[in-house]
Amino acid sequence: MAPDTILEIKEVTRLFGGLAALKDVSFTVERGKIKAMIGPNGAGKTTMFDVLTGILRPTSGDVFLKGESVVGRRPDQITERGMIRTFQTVRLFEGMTALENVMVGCHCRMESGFVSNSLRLPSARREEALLREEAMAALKDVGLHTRANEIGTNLPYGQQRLLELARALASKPDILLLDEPAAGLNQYETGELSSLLLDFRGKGLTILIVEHDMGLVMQMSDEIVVLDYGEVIASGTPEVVQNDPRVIEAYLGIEA
Amino acid sequence: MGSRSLPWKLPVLLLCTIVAVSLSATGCGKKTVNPSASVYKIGAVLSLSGPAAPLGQPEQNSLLMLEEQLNAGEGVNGHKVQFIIEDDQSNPANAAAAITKLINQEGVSAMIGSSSTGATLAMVPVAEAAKVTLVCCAAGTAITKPVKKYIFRTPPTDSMAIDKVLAYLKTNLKIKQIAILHDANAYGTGGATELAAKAPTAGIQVVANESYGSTDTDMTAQLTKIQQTPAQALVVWGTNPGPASIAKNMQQLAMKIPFIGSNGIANKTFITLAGTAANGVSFPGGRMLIPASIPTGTEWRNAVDKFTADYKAKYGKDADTFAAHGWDAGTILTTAMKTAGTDKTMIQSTVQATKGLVGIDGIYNYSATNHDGLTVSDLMMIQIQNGAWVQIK
Amino acid sequence: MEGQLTRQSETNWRTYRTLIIVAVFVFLVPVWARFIPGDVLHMDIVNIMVLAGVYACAVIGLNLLVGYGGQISLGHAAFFGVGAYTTAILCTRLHWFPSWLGIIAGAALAGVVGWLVGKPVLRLKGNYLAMATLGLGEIAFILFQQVKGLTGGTVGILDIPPLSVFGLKFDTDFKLFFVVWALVMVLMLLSINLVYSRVGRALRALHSSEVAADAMGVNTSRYKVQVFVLSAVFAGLGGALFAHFQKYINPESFTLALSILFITMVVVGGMGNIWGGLVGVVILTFLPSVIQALPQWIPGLPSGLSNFSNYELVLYGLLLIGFMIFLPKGVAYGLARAGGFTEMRARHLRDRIKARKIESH
Amino acid sequence: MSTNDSRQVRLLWGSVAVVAAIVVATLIDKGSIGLQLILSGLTVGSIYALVAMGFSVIYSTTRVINFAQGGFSMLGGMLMYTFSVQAHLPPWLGLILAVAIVTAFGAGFERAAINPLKDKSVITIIIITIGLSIFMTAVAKWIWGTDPVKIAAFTGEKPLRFLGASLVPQSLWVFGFTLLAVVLVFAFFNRTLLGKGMRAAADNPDAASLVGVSSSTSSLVAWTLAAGLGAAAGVVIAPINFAQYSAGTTLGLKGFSAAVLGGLGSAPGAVVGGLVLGVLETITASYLPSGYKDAVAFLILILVLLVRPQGLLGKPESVKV
Repeated sequence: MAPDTILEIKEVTRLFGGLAALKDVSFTVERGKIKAMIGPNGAGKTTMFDVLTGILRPTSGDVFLKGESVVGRRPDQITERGMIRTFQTVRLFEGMTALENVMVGCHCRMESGFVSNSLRLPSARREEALLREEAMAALKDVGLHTRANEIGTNLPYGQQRLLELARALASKPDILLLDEPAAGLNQYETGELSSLLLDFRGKGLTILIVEHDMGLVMQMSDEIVVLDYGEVIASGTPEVVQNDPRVIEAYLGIEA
Repeated sequence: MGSRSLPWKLPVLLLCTIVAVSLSATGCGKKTVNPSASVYKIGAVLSLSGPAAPLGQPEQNSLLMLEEQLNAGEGVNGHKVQFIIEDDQSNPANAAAAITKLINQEGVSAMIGSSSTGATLAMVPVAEAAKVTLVCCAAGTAITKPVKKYIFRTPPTDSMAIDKVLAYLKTNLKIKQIAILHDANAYGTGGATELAAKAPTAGIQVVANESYGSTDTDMTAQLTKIQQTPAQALVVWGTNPGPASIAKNMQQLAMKIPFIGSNGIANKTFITLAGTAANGVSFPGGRMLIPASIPTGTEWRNAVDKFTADYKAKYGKDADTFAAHGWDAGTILTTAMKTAGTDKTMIQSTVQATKGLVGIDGIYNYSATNHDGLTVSDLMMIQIQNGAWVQIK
Repeated sequence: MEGQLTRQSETNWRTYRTLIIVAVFVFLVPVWARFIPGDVLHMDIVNIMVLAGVYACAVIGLNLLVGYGGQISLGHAAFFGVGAYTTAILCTRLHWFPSWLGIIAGAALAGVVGWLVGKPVLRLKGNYLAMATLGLGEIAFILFQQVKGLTGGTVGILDIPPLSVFGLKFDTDFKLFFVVWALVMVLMLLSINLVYSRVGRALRALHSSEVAADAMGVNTSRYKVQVFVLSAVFAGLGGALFAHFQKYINPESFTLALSILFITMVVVGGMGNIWGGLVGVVILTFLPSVIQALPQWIPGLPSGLSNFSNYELVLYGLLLIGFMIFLPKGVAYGLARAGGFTEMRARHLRDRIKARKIESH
Repeated sequence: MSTNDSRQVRLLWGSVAVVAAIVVATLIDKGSIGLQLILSGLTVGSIYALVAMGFSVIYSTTRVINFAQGGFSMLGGMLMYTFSVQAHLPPWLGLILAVAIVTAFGAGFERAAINPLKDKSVITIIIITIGLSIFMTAVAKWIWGTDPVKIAAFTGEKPLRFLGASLVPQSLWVFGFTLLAVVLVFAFFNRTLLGKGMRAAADNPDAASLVGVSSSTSSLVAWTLAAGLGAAAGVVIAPINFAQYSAGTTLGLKGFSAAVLGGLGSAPGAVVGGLVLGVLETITASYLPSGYKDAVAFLILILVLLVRPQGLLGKPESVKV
């Protein structure tokens, strides 16, 4: 595989009681690129995310993250290895402030446990302070630092989306999986989001994004892979994909 | 997160609890009338709820009856008598808490209770530490063995009942091999263990020793096991309703070997529950169950007749042995206080010196080495014959 | 930004301050208890407080498990019992064995048992986890009864020596009271630290959404087991103290009823509220005595009613239901809100006075 | 749905096969005594099954556990005693009255305590229902005292014998009633509009409005049904295990175990769970020291859950995400 490949999906198949949500899907994601995965509803996009992040086990096939297989690893282990996701529906932690939510994001990069924390050993305190700073930094990145102490679930929807983004970024991932980040955002917020994502890419972050907002997809992504009925029907640059007859037929066609 | 918003307020909240308590306290400070020093206070911790409630309820009844009768007369040396009764819900921890409270808070001069062995054993350390005489209504051997200075007992011990049963098996039935089926609770296990230990001395071999849960309703599994043994008789150690179920199961399985119960079924409830299956069942019981078994004209007989009559009149049901335990415990202490007053050490020594005190369960004699009061002769074997109790001579 | 950071740590600090206030308040119990006429309260407060403290150990841990970890347990009486039996057996069989060491051993063994059963059982969720833990509790109870050689069967273990630390004997309720509650305060301190730490956040996260917590790199299965073990250790600690306090134990003290009492204390006090455990313990240990004293405060109540067993449990049951209907988030939460209200009023008043002063100038 | 039903049926037969295997093994090993054990086990088991069904009725519609379910049976039994023994009413009338009263009580409680609840979390309701069972026990003790009471068997006590084993006639009544109950409950939830609606509403609260059954209604119906079922069960089993104020706790515990073992929320599951539990108890009691029989029963229950976390016939509990 090419040296600058960060994520490689190899003939991944996932069956649900007989019917296949994914049929030997294969594609790769290049480091520092924004790749979009599109397709009509039920095409298997979210299933793919679940497979990638270890929530589901592929029936067959393999997934390589930075060259090593992550199939069979627990979700938290995969996150530790530098791949983190957001969810289609916002999943902030109830009763936690925005800051605390993001601090959970940093979780996997610290190791203080029950003992050191319950005794507040210096090591734990140092870690806590560090954690707080980095979390604040992450909030600043998405411009939510002024609301650090508000309960996350009380924020307006758009900001909840951003908070989720910040929480994911706080884990300092190599690759970020976004599941319809623009869903429910208005024009302005969507614009903000895309510019945010673009300059994260500028900082060398790789992004695999599932999105229905074609405008956003076409304008942001370097590459696109199109799924339909669990199969890859096309992939390549936005231009290529846009003009692919099968895509138009299967997807854009329907849209129009 | 509540915890974040909480800081200042916990004191507020704890205060509320306390204030509530203390307010009500002062509130009722007005209500409760003269805590006159001249009242003789005796504490009682009984199992008024929970599994042992069938024991505790009648014990409480007769204590209340005794209090009424004493205070109707001249009380004890002109002092009114008050039994302060607590429920331990058949739970040892509650029993310990209750006796502590009665001694430290109510300032009782002596204690009665509890109904079950476990709860009583939990009270023992407290009574010993506070040097308060405790007369218990539980039959477990462990309570007075070894003898503890301040702990006395009214009911016949399990070992007395067991001796009675063994004697019956040996001399009346001439049986060599028995099976034991006991309740898994303290009463049943204690009895079964001791029975198994003593049987060989009577030349009897225990060929099966099974148990059942207090709330089980079908013991056919254990019984079929026993059916396959050469057991010539079945000894069941437990309290209602278990033994009744066993009797019915035996009828169902057409098991013909004799059913010998414990003093735990020395009550009419067993007959009601087991119905026809109760016939032929025999068990050790206090003589008060069949007043006729006590020679007429004797002080004891008169006491029993009066007690059973009064009890029936007051509560509308027959007095069982537990009612007798309660009554006797109360009598022993109040009698002792006639001479000892409220002096705790005096009460202990007086109770220990009790000789020939006529109770309902029997004639009580205590000594420094014997805190059990009764003897095997206060028990008899009873057989159920078409729904009625008959003494086995 | 600075401001926000300080505000965060301030919350912490205020919690500690509250803990100190509570501690002072509790340790003064023997003092203010004197001012309540004994024939009125009908309880030996110090004695009951020892029992309450012993239960508190278990309940604080259970609150971490249920309230923060979101994992239910209906079997914690088992760990309480393991702690009690461990120290009781050690101290009665080996007379040289120091009771304080027995208590540590009890807590440790409870922890080990917690780990052994927690690892498999915590894969279950919701009502199924409730059932499994309940079953474990029942199994433990039966073992306490049946392993006669070790536990003394249904008769139990008598003559357990009082707690003594390096010759210092804590043989009276009064002395024991301070030991137990000092320990309770330590446990409270530990759990406060924990809740406001990385671990606490991880637990709350997995309580709120296991999938999301997983995705954020929280090893949920490990955290579940760890907090379960922690709660088992706390319960074992309480149980061990219980044994030395009662000086006698038998299986009847560790039934399902106790497990249910523990969980009820957590819920009535306030799940996931750091003070919930304590509040629940205080309320539910004092409630029966208060209910019991009620009749003499109500004039003209039929004497039949004043018989404890006849109405106490009726009222107790109704109160449980009432608490859940009117304070589903727990009394601690409810009173916190009430307290918050009064505090707000107070601040308002202060400002008004300030304002006046300024005017007067 | 249909796939789910077929799956349930498949599993039903699977677990039936397992039980059958145990039964056969015991029969071969112990002959007529084995048969006796099985019969006793089935009797005890169907008692558990009856109580378990009450649990699954409420669970399948409201996803909560009613720890007072055993209490309903206790009340049923005690009321039967009052009507048929104390008031000398004919048994059938006593049964109707007892069931009617308890049903009314159940419905009333749902309106009074469950319906107004804002936070209907599992744990809150567990505590509420524990409160209810404490309350019912205390009231029952107040009214009927502490002694267990006897209720005459419906059709005499003369044991029926065959193949060297025997059975009390009342057992047949229990079997019959269990069968009747499971058929009715299953039919209600799978054939009637209301029942289907209630289940749909439980699976997806948003669907409630679509199927036209508000969650409030279905909760009321479920509690009423469960109370009535529990009471009837209590009446039918009373002649076998004497009615007593404290009987609710044990019945509830066993019923809960059976319901979970069979799979919460499935009426056939409740029956399978009950029967399996009952047979297991009697068989272990006969092979092992009987003191351990309950421990063994719970152990097996836990092991089953570890293998099948949703019980024998249950649907996986929806994971909170």
